[in-house]
Amino acid sequence: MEALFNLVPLVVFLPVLGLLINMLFGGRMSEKAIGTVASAASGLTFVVSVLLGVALWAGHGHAEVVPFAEWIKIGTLDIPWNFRVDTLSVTMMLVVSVVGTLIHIYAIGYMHEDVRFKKDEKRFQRFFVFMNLFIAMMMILVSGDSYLMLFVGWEGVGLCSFLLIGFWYDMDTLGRPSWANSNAAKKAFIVNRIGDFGFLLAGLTMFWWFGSVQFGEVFNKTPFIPESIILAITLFMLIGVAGKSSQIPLYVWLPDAMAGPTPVSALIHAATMVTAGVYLIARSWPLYSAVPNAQFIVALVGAVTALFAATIAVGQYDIKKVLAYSTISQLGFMVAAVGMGAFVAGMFHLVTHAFFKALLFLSAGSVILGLERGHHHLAHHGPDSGQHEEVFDPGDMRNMGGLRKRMPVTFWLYMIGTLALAGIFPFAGFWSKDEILLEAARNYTVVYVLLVIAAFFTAFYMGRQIWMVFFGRSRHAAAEHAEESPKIITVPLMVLAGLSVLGGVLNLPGVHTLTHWLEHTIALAAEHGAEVGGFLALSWGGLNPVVALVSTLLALGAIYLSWLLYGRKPLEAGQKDPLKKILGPIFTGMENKWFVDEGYRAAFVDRYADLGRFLAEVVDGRFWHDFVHDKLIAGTYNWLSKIALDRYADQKGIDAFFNGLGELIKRISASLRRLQNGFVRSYALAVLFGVIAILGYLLLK
Amino acid sequence: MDFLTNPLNLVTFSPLVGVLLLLVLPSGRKNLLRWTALLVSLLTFGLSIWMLTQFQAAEAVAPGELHLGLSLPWIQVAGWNITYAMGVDGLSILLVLLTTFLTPLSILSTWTAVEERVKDFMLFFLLLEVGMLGVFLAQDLFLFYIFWEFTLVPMYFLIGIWGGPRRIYAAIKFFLYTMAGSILMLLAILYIGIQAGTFSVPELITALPGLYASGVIALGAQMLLFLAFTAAFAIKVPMWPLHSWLPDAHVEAPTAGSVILAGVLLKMGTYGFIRFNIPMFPDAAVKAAPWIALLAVIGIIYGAWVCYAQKDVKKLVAYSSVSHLGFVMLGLFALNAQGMEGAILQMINHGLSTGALFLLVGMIYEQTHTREIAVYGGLWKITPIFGSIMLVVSLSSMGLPGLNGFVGEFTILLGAFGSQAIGSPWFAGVAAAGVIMAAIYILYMFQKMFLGPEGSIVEEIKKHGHALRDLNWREIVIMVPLLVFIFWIGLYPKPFFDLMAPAVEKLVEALPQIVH
Amino acid sequence: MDLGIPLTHYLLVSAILFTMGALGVLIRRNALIVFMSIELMLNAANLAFVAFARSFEQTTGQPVFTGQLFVFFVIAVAAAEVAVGLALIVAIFRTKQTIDVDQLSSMKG
Amino acid sequence: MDFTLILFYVVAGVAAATAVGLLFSRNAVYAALFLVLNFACVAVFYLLLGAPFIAMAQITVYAGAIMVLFLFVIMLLGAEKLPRGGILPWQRPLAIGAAAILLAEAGYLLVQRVQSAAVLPDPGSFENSVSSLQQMAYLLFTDYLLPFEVTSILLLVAMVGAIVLTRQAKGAQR
Amino acid sequence: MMQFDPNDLNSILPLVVLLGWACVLLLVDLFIPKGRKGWTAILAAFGLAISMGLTLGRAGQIGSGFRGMVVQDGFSTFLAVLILGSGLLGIALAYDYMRRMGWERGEFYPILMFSVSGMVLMAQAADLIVVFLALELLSIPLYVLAAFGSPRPDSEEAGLKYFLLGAFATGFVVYGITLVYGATGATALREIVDATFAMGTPSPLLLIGAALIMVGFGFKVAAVPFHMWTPDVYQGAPTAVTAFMAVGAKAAGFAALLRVFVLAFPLLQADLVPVIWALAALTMLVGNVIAIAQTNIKRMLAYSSIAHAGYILMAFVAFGDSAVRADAVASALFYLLVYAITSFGAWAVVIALEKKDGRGLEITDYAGLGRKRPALAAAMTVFMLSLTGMPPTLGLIGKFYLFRAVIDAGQIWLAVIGVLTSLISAYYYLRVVVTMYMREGEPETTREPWLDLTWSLAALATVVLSFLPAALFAWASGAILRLF
Repeated sequence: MEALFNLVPLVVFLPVLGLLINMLFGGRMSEKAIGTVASAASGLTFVVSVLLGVALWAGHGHAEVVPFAEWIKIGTLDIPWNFRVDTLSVTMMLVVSVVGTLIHIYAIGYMHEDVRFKKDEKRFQRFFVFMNLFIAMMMILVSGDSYLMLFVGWEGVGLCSFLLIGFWYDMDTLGRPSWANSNAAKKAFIVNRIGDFGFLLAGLTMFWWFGSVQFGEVFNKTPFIPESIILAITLFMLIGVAGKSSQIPLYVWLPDAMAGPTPVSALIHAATMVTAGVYLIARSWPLYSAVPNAQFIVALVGAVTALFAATIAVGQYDIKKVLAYSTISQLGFMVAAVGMGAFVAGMFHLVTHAFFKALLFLSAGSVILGLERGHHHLAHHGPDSGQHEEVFDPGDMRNMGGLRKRMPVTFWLYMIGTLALAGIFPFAGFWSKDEILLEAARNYTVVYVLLVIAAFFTAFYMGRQIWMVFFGRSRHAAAEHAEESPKIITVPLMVLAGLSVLGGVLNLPGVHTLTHWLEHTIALAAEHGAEVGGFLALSWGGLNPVVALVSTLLALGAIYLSWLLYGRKPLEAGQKDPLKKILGPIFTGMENKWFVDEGYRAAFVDRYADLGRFLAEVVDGRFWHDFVHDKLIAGTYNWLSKIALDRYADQKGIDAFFNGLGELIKRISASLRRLQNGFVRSYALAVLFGVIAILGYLLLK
Repeated sequence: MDFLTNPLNLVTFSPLVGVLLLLVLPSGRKNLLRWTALLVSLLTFGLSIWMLTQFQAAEAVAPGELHLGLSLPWIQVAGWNITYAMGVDGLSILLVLLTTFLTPLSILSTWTAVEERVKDFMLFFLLLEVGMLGVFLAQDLFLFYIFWEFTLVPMYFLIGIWGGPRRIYAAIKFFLYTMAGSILMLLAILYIGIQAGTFSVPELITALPGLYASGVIALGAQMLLFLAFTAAFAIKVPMWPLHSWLPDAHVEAPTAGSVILAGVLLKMGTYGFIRFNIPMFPDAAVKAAPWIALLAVIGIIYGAWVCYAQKDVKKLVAYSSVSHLGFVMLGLFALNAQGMEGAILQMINHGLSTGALFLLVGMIYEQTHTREIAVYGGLWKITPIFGSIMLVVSLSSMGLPGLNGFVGEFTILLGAFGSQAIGSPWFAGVAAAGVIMAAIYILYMFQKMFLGPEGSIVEEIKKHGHALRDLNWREIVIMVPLLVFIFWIGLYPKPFFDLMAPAVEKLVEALPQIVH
Repeated sequence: MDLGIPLTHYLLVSAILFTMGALGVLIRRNALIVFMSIELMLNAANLAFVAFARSFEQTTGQPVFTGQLFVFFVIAVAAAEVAVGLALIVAIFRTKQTIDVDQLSSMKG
Repeated sequence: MDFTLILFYVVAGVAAATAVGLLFSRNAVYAALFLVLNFACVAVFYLLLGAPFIAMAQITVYAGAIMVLFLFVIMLLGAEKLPRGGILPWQRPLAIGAAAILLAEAGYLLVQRVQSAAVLPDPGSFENSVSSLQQMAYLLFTDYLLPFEVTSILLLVAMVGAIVLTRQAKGAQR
Repeated sequence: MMQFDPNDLNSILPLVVLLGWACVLLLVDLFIPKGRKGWTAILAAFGLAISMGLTLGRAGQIGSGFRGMVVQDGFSTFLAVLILGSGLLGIALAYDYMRRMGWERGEFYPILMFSVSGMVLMAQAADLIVVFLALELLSIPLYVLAAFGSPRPDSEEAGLKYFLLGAFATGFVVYGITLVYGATGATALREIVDATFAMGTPSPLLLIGAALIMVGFGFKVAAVPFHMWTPDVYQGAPTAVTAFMAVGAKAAGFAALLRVFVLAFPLLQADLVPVIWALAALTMLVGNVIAIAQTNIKRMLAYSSIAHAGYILMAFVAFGDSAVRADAVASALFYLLVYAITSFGAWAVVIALEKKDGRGLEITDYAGLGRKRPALAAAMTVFMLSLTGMPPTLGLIGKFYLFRAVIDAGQIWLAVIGVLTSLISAYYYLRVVVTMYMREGEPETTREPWLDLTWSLAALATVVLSFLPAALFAWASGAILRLF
């Protein structure tokens, strides 16, 4: 069993192998073959992960570090590339590989159509190369034994995110030639880099105080390090978390990231990469546990993000945008959880969220494809309607409606996902979200309140989405002709739906499989089962009926409310959102994401560009280059030479030169000019001047 | 005979074989000339690999020392004590290899780019290689200065004859700026020579502490000497605010010139710091460290910021050098093993990445004859290989983990963050923001040229009856070795660190302890 | 004897003549007169030399010939200079029809 | 007042006056004549200084030969007068100023710094014209042989040079 | 009584041969038909070569002659070789050039030889009277040579300007000698130095006298502010003469300055250092700065020549410091040698491009030379680099030696000015290179055997010797000044 641990490098190298095969030979392979290779690479990774899990299970969760290679070694700095196999990392590996594999399979079908709609079939190959690369990077992230290896993966997934958001880099989401997608990709990368900057600072501080960035050594030394340093490190890390897990104030890239193909949104921007921040905090639990102040800040950031993003989600029309803000919101839940020290709850939600959010996204993708097909159909068969000629946005919920009948499978899958997300018993989301709310209720009331409101909004916007997409009448011809997706798309969805339904089993109250599993890594995990006073005393094995009831009721209430607004009287084509009438400007704010992007643009982005231009044109160009160099240095050269020349002879030059310098100087120069114009007598005079100067000096000295 | 069989001499002067051959070859046979130059430069590269094996053998016996050296009396009259001293150690071996590595690639890149006066071009190029190798191998200040100044001449011609529209301005500016620094160094060299009675660097390093201790050279004089050397090297690097010559020179230089300029010539400046300034004036170096770090950090931020506003892609790459070299300087003056080793590695990295960037820019320029970023766009679709290579190189330049740039930058930041000499983590903290800014300008460049809809240049080219083509085999052959090293250093930098580690550690140990 | 002429007097006269000669070079435009002024300068120097020599005769109490010999050489040199100088002036006059030195300013800068 | 002293002052006055005359005479011929007079005055000084040989040389070579040559050239070229008004109006005042400073410096040097109390002996002392001339001739061929020979070469060169220059000019006219 | 001392003749044997040869050549020339004056040149060259051979053959000898009026020492030997060499090169340059320009006259060569002998005499002179006569002996032929381009007005103007100003400067030298005599009662350097040591503190007369002598030689070497004749004369004179003048007259001027001041006036060091300092600094600055503005190559080289005089003057600052002056003198001599080789080469290139009537002398006329005559342009590049002080040329080595002497003498700021002005100089030297290689043009050039030999040898020497300067260093440092 021990020998199985040595398989761990395969989690990285299998996807790498897959991407190499696809990159080098993909050009001559069929789409099916490419997809199969990529999926197989991912699937084998899953198998390896399972084997690792089995090995851990057999070894009673005893963590293992598998040395792999030396990387950077200078003086006291020694950063090897070691793999860490413990319950936490294997959990992540399993999540990544299982969701990843399913999405790979799904993508074979999805991308087959997508590349045809976008008219660039060659990119199919590229997609799977990038996807495998992503799996590899994500695996590096979760399997590394040091903060630096984690950082390598951290940046690597950022790169993949960039590549995949910008997958259709030469167009916008509607396929028109545009900078939009590439802008989104760039934005994602840069914002992530801001986070990375924080991570980097954390790493630097850590090295000089802990003398290492290996997890084991860092955690062992934690008790001996001043609290202020740990606070600094944890807060720097929080910047990184905010970037990667899309928390306030760095969440702005994630909605834009929806520019990527839907499988990408599902895999990277919902299920896996964005949860890396949660993983980081969970991984760093000894550090965070040592500084309660940092914990509170983290929890607060998470909670505020959860609510803030949820409000925005309410005002979105794009099916994926709603899910994107929902993701931000759910990440807020997770971050709040790990911030509070409820590491297991956070991880639990991470896992369930991966299932149901992937499900939602992929279903949304299916919906979009359905509409595309419908639109495509119109273009070829519908001579009656001119509608298809205008720009058609297959992701806009205002173009949908009544899809329940056209796409029944997708509808049911979507429903499962929605219920899981809304936290309805007994779907997976219920269990995990409830655990978080319970922890919040125990620790910070303010966090609890924020999260509960967020949960209410969550149910509401999901309800709104269901009514708008699947119920009522079609608001667009394309929706009328929408077609159900093929098996290759729906089968993985069914698997995910199954997981979304049953995910709660992982950590049922009283059983706490996940808690015990993670306990081997996160020693504090069990402590959070402790009892506290008040109504919370009713808790039974991690379930508090009051908390559960409150959240369930709120969720149901929200869904009912959404039915009132959207389901009872379905939206008509061109009709304004009913909330707009009720909420007025508040809804405008929600619609426009509270103008955060605009604010950032005005406050930072444009200023950065302005300052850059200023530095380049004024400081570097006009000052350093033109003034200091050309004027001061070169100009003095020329000036000196001109003066020297003019003094002796060049009468035209001197005029030209002195024209700008005013009458006085001009007159003086004119007299000087007449005096010293290079005649032999003037030369002699110069000699004499030299003589009297020397004599004068020698005599008077 | 020693002189002729010494590996260092063989490496340094082997390009002269090409010079002689070129002189006798007819100037009309352009391909013959190109092949001659290429083969000779490959010969030099081969010799340098052979030298590397010998170096490693010697290093196994005496780690951290100068190896393969020879020291022959040269001018030993009239009170002069000048030796012809060469030697290689961990500080220089990588730079020597970088030089011999980049030269053939650059020559190969001129195959179609240089059609005019091919013979002269190749002549100057090989002469330049001699000069650069000499700079890295000379162990006598006099000899070093000769090589140092000599490199100016061929580079000046390369820019001035084969450069862009403002080539003369740029060439003269390049020459004068660099010379301005080096003449002050000349005085310092002479002063040291007079005081210590020798110009041999190893001897000076052992002799100078005694002179400092006995007060023959006071601390103030040491500071001045340090500053004089700094003037020469800082201009070459170039450190902010002495960088004004760089964009001009880079923009106007022909591609191969830019590659060598960025790849090797700038490194002569940073190399000078580590070879001369730090070991010869340790007290001054320690005192100056925070100030140099400050300038370095300003350079990092400033360079990156200015990059973002560039409209000319070559200029952008040029300014990125200011930023990158800022990292190198920061690492060097961290004066600890991490910083310095990172800095040396980063010198190599910059040579590879920026060299590759210039090569790539040159390859597209050859087709489009414009460097204006705005006219490009969507190239990745039209030229996928080109775009992909560009992406990798760009990512390397912005320090993505797994590629070479990260290893250097990270170790530099790490060294600088905890440096006793710099004294404050703030420098490294601010410099780390350069990581964000690098992403901003690199992605800006990559996006505007390779992503997005097709740029106007595509139409423009079509109008002239051409089409943009992807890289041809020759160009791919140029890029592949660079990519290999970009990945190699990124994934497994150990061999590179191993080469320099003993020498750097020796250097660090010799520095005075800093007491705050 | 006691009432002889002080050395300083000669030196002053010499200085005056020298200055006048120098001034002549500076203010006269006629090449010939400029030339004459130079001769005046040489003369002034000669005068001072002889005066110095005389003063040494007095201190040493025996004849000192250096003065006269030096002046002799200077006169010979002056003669040589005059030969060449006048030839130059004549040559120039033949080409330019002037001996105004201010007309000789085609080269400058 | 001693006779020689009076003579000195008178001659000195004449010498200065003729020098000024040289400076300001409009006509080159006058200038030459002023210079001749000046040379004569200097010759008198030489006599006063007990240097009769050089006084004679002064008269014959300088005043006699050289100045005649000057006059000859002036006449030959017909260049007695130059038109008034120079191109260099500032030259003159500056030159005069500079000359005044030079003179002041000389005066300061002689009067303030040297402060020589030496009074030169009468012309008669140490003088023995015949033997002195003999001695000088002897010196010329012994101690001063080299300068003497060089002088002869110098005169030869000057002669050749003068011929080259003027003959060439003639050639040009042809 | 009158007895012939063979030692006297021995001490100036090369000079005697030279003078005798020149006198004979004057006569021989009469029988050489017009149009075949090349024979005169060759004969003159023979004379110079023999004299040089004698000088080299007697290189180790030291001694004095003519009652100490001349000396023969390492210093004089070095300079004599240098001067004779420049005479030879001057003939090589003039050989075809004078005919091409229509100025070929047999007398040219004897006159040039006379000037050379004046310079050689200067190098040996140990008595102020001899110094004065040597000065005249070298100058008067130069006046004639400068005007040798008559009836071209430029050349005549050059001749007259040089003559008038030269005579004017001579006036100061004579007065200076007078004052020195007045202060010490002697004209022989040996006696002067004895007298000054006896005096203790130098008298003001001596000081002023020395200063005036310095003015006179400052004029000869073209130190600012006594330099103003230089560009005009260099421009107007036939280029071959200019080349000879630039090197020979400078060498002779420095020979006199160094010998007289080092041997006779060491005690004036403290007083004169600021003066020389200022002269050197001004010379370097003015020379280099004005050179930037030049468009005529001859004027540009003239200002460059002024600037180089300034560099050599830097070494002169240490003339009285017994600890370093030997080195300073050696570095000055070495620099002179470097300058001679380089500058002759550069002037040879100028001659190769010069046309009748002064055409072909603008720097713009050099456009395209790099393409048309690669070797010639390469040689010119070498010279320009050498004048700038860049490797791989002797110029750099010369600066190395010179600046070391200056720093050794403690004049660091002067050295700083020196290097900074050499930076300025790079600008105008580079412009020539820029024009040759980076601008398009169709320059007309001349190929003449001696000319081509001159620039190619000079270029070769400039490069090759820069790698092997040890022998030259040794020679220069062996050129010790001696007092007898």
